[in-house]
Amino acid sequence: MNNFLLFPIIIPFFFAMILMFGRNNIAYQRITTLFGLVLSIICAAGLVSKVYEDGPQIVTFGNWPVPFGITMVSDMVSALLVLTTLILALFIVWYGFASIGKEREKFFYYSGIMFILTGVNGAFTTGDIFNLFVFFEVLLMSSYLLIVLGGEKAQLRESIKYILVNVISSALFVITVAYLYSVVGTLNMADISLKIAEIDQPGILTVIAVLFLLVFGMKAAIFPIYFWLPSAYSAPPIPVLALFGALLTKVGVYSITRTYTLFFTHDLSFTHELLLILSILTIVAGCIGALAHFDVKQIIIYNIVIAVGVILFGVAQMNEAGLEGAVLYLIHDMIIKAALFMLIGIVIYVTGTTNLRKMGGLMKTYPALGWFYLIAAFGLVGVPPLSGFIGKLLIVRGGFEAANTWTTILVLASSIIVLLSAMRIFIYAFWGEQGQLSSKVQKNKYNRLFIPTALLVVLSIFYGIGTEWLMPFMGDAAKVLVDPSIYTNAVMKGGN
Amino acid sequence: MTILANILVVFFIAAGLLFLVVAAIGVLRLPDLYTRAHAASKSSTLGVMCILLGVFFHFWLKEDHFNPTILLGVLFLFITGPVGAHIMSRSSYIAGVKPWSGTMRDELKPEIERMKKEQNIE
Amino acid sequence: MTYFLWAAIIIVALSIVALVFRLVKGPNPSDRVVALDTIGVALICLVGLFSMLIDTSFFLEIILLLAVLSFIGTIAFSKFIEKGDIITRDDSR
Amino acid sequence: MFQVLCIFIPLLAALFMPFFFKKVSTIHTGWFVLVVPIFLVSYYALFIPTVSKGDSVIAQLDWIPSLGISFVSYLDGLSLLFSLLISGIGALVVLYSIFYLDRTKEQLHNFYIYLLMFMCAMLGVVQSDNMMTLYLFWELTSISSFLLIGYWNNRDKSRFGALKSMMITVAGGMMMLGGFVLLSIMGDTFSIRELISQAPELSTNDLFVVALVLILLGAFTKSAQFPFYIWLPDAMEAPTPVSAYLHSATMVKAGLYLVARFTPIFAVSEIWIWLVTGIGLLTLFWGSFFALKQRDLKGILAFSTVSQLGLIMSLLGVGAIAFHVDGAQETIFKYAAFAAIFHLINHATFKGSLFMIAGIVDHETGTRDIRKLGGLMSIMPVSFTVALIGSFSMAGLPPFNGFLSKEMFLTAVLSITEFDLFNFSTWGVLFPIIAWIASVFTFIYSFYFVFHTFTGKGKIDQLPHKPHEAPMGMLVSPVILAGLVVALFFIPNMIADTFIKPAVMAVQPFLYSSPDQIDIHVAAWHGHITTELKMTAGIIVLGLALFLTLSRWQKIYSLFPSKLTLNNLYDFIIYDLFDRWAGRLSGLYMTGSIRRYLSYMLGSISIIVIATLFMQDAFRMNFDGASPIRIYQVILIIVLVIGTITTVFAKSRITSIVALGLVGYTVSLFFIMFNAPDLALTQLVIETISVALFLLAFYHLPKLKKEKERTQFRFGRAFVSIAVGAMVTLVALSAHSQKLIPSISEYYKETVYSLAGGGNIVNVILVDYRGFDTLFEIAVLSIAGIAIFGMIKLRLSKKGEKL
Amino acid sequence: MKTNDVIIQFTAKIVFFMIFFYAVHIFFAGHYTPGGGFVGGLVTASAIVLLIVAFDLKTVQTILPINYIYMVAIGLILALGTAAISMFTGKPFFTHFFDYFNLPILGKTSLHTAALFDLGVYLVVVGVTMTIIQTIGEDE
Amino acid sequence: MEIVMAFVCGFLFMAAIYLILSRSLLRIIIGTGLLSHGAHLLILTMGSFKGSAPPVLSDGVTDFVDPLPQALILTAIVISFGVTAFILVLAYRAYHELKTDDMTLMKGSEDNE
Repeated sequence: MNNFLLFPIIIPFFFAMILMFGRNNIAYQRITTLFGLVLSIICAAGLVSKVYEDGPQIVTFGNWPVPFGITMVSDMVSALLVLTTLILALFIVWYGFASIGKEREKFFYYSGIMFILTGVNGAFTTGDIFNLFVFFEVLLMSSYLLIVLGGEKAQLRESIKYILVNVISSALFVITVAYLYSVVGTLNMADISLKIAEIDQPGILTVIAVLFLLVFGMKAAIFPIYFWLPSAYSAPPIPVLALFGALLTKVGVYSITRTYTLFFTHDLSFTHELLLILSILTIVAGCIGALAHFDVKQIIIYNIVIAVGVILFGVAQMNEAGLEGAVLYLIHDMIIKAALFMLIGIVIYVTGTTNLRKMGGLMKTYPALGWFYLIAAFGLVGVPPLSGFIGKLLIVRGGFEAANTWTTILVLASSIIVLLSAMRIFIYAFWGEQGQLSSKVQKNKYNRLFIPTALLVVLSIFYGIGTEWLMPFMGDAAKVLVDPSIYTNAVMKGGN
Repeated sequence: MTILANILVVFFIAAGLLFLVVAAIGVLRLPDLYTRAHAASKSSTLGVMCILLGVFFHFWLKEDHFNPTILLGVLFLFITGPVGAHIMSRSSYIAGVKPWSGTMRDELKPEIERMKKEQNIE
Repeated sequence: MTYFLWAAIIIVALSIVALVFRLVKGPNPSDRVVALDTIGVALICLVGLFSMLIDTSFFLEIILLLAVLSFIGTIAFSKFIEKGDIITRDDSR
Repeated sequence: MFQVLCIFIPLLAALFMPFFFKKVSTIHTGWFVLVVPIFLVSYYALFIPTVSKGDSVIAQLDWIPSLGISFVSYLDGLSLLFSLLISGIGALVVLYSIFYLDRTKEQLHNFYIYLLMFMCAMLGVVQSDNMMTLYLFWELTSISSFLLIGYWNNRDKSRFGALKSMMITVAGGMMMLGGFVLLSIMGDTFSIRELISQAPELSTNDLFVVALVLILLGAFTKSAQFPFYIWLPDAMEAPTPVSAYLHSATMVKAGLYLVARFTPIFAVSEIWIWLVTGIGLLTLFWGSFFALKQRDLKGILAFSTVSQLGLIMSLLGVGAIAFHVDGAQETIFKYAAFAAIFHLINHATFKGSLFMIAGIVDHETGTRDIRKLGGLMSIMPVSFTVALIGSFSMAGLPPFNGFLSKEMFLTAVLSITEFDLFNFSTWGVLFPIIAWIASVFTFIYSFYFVFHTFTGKGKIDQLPHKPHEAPMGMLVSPVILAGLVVALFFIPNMIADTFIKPAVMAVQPFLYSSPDQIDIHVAAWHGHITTELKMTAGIIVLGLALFLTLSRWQKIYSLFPSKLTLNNLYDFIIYDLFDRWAGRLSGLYMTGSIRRYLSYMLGSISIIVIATLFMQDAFRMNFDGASPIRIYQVILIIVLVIGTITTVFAKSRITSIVALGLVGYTVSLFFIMFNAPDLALTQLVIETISVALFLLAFYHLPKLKKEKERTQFRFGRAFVSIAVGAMVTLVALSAHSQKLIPSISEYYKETVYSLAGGGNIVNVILVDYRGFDTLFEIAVLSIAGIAIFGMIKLRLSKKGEKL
Repeated sequence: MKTNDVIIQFTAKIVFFMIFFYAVHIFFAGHYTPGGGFVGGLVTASAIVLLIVAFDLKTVQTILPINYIYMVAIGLILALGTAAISMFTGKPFFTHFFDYFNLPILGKTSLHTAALFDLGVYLVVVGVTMTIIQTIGEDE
Repeated sequence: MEIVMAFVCGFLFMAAIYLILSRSLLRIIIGTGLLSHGAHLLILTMGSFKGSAPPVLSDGVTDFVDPLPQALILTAIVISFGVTAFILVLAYRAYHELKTDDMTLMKGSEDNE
């Protein structure tokens, strides 16, 4: 029995509890948070190497036989995502030291972050569909905490919308689980996979598959149900936004990936075709939004939507290249979105506005910021050798291999829109005549914001250049997704 | 024994039902809040106590299962039912719910006015 | 006996319907609260009778609970009606 | 290994530029930079003996071996030629820039970083055998050119031009990537050499044509072919050394390189030949024609570059015909490829020098507007001579190298008509005609450029600066290039043997096994009067006539509608369609109103699900095994429905909350009915506490108002809610009717006492079997608790902040 | 307007204890009959709410001086700790232990780590509910 | 009964969504309350009502109803309680800060252009 895979979930959970004490002692809060994060990162890294050596790690709680207890499964996909999540959280927390403000730190900001990490990591790791719901709720509830913390007007206004949407999606999630339980009579994901294979996915399961797609799609912000995202994400402070932008939609994407590769693989011509169409429409919708705005936050936020579309496009191909690309791109996007949000956070800090038309000439005053932004932007677009390239390449390859020629070309074309939107920020904010500058900039605070951001960008560069070292891991991840039997066998034999 | 027990149970339940129905009719038909609250509190408390006793005896005598929670429940209802109705009526009066036009005597009114005067509230 | 219980349940249920009518009709909130309180009482009866009907004692816990909650509800509502707020921070002021 | 690293030497050197600029402020940073291209030229020169024999040198550095992606330095004739051009012209341009850019006024380190980055990128493009790294460098050229064009980013036009060039070239690059991926899937390799070796099999693939078109898109955008040329004139905002380097000699040639490189793979396709030749000729004509409309010296050169690129492109297209013919005809088409490479070299020399002259004129007079210039000949004699040489070469006059390649070009287009495949014998007649007309215009604009600047009546005193001859250092580079222009005319065959023939081998590898087999002899005079010579004579006569009457007919350019140009199309797409219309479009539905969003979302969810339900034929309604309906249940349902309706239509807060409480209690009664005591307990308590919370919050909430709705939205709202209700019901019915596999819960019933030591199965599931759920469910509660605490206690909202 | 609340306050005092003991009963009954940590916690909380309604926040705080947020944290730690005990013995997370003992007065009783977990749940539920109600109540 | 319950759940969802789409915050919150009721009943329905005794061991009873959905509902109930409490407080905080409870006035689109 192997409890090790639990540590990246339980350690943040435990620290979240610890942090509920002594909320007025900021030094204690910060140090404890950092300590907890570092500890979890070490465990997560250990987990990745263990999964790499021994295959998927399984633990079924309470020593119950498999479909009856709750099983946690850490395969390569989830282990990698867990590690990425924790690393990003470390950077964002670090960044937040300088920007989140003492008031928020005193009101359970760090607890909220630790809880959200618990939720996200749990959702990545769990092998039980109802438990997935519970973890979703954990991360949603903590996201409510974080989005509303501070009680500024815009925050309150947008949180209502955000919460409303998520309440509805949670209700839909629960009833979808109920439908699934009604038909296959089990909740363990591996067991569900086997049972669906046994009855060869009749029509009703396809309907449930579509429901799952839409439920998770609501979180992931796919096409007809992404509307809530841009306004909701515009409200919270930058570190929280970075956390959300990097993690939350990705949990939805992960869940779609998981269910669509593990459960519903017997009627590809319907389910995955639908996924393909929706992903393309998502890209288009994201592109329209990214072009429509001259607000730095909104541009990056819409880029989340585009990226979600691209990843799901890769998933919809259901071949090894596409899935491997999807995993690579997923992790890339988590890193780069966090970095971009942190960067524009600094831009907003030094200019005091989010409106691009008021900015200009930052390249002269803050050249390093400009360079790092440029690198991150090209990474976002997928310019080699930066981080987005290999993922996009594999996704495109998967698309062509699956004979979706025209849609694949569309995906490629979307990169140009991404480029235009990212370059628009660069040209307006960094080039040109000197624009608005905030009078309150302190050099010290700027540096404290800039260092973690720069390091994260550097990390993304390494992610791109050092892809070769990652490929074995990514290959493992893709294999699990391509062949559900690896997952189900590991779970069913107990995974010792 | 069983028959005797049954008769006891049926008796209690029937009585309780009667009170309950009366209470329900009262709440439905009586003209104002205070009269309705009266029906609701007195009659229904009695009704529910009877029925619970019936249930208690049923389980005790027939199933041989002495259940103290029911007795506790009876006691609880006995304490709280009237108190609840009282509080409710008083609050409503203070909040300004007018009694039925056919009300004969309103003893609370001068008292309230006296208190208002004491605390200088208009 | 079963038929008797059936009849009893239906009578209680019907009186609940009557009370619900009052609850919906009003005319003012206090009436509704009184109706709700009485519904609570009727529910207690219903639960008791129902446990007899299906011969299980597991629902009897609910009886006391209902009584408790109905009382708390009534108190809370009355305080709300009286003061517009059910919790006062400091009465001595 | 070192060979691969050489590609990166400029990039490495770039890292030190800020240091040189900041610390060594007395010496112009350019001198340090100059070392790099000079080193590279000498390094690549070492390969000449090997490569001119027809051999190739390859070195490899793995990047992502598991995907077959590696940095490769593959030096065959074509690559080496380009590498030498890049480093050679690079050296001259750096030298020129040292005098052109002022050390004290400019951000030199930035400039040289971009320039070195570009040099690295270009070397990478032409040496990469691996398509992915080729793409990598390809994008790097776009990026560095973006940075170079935007070097003076305070100017609006610089930013505009930078963005335009990047958008167009990167878009092409993306498409090219698509083509590469398609090719790699067909041939299962990223290596171009390996693809070439399996070229015949590739052509049978269905997607072969798609790959072809995608790759051509990349090449055409980069090489500024019609209709993508529009970025090149706007790129003239870059400092002139940049234009001389990027926009005449190197970057725009990357597209030509790509076409040449992929010719062996795609030449089998008719579409390839038609597209490359046709677009090339069209560009040739279009560029030369519109060059005369320009008033800006660099604008003229930009259009002339466009047109010359078209010329080379069409030559490459004609050269591809060689794969389809054999015997006697073959030699004619071989000429085409040869001429393409030859003209490519020539163009680099004369166009580089012309750009530098334009820069000198700009630098010394302060303007590039040809209408303000004139009569500079006497003041700037050296510049004038260089310009004259360059222009005459461009116009195709002897004794300059342009004459030779132009003759060969004419030979090539003439030969097309003899080719009787792919309809060339009928439509091919157009080709020489277009080529000839275009050559006439080329002649005119060459003269226009040189004579309108240097001769005639100058308004010299009206110029921004008082003009004088450029400093010596600045003249060195153009003079060297002009010297080459002349030299190449006299020693063409030496150049051909060393450089051109090996390069032609790379373009047409199936035809030869060694460069010696290419029996082409370049000569200015073939001993008799050929058709080509007659055509040249015609060009000169007509060209001179038209040039002398230029001022009379130049007005016809104003007849062309200014609205319908490609530039306007680009502006329309980028600024109208993308900026404004996208904003308006998204403004239509992204209104910020959550009700609207929710209606869209829920409406589409229910429609998609219900549609799936019926498309998959999944709807069943099966009454078997349903438990019976009891009267008290019906009564409860009635109560529930009444309560629900009351909540919907309640007019006061209390009523709605009481009604909600009623629904909650009814639900708990349902739980009792359905044998769930634990649920009933929990639901009861929770409902009560929720009601208490509602009452608490009411103190702070306003009274309910009657809702005024627009009828339209009211219907939409009703529709959405009915659709959602219907979806839930329909799916529930069909899911219930298709319980395919029995539940796992029997296990719990059997083991609850023996293994878990409990009696209440639900509770045991909660704390034991599925205790993990419970652990996190209380976590959710805790978070809610602290969130509410924080929300109420912490208020950062500033007074007077707008809603 | 200030009114005297003698009746309600007197009743509340008595009823509070009834409810509280009832809650404890429900809590312990949970493993074998309906009930458990949740319901127990919620009933306890509602008993405290009753007190608050009948009296006022300040009075109740002097009677029950508890920091409810700490209570939540302790409850969580208790629950997690109980679940984690088994990790130290090499069993999977959340493995519970129980045995039957013959205790002097109570007779045959089962002692169960699950009850400890449930106690955590109980504390969290009480803590959270009271945190919410208290903070809302304190709000201006 | 399951068939009827399916319709009841559908009805609850319909009413809930109708309320959620209204302008007033309070109605929206009540809508979310109805929504969770509907979801919980639906889980119970989908678990089927087979079996005649509550899932609590007692002598001689073997015909229990399916306990698993009940456990799931219990979890869901508690979670939705937390969410309801949160959203309620959020609503009144928002009302205090924004001085309106009308969703149509909470667009805020002018901030983000």
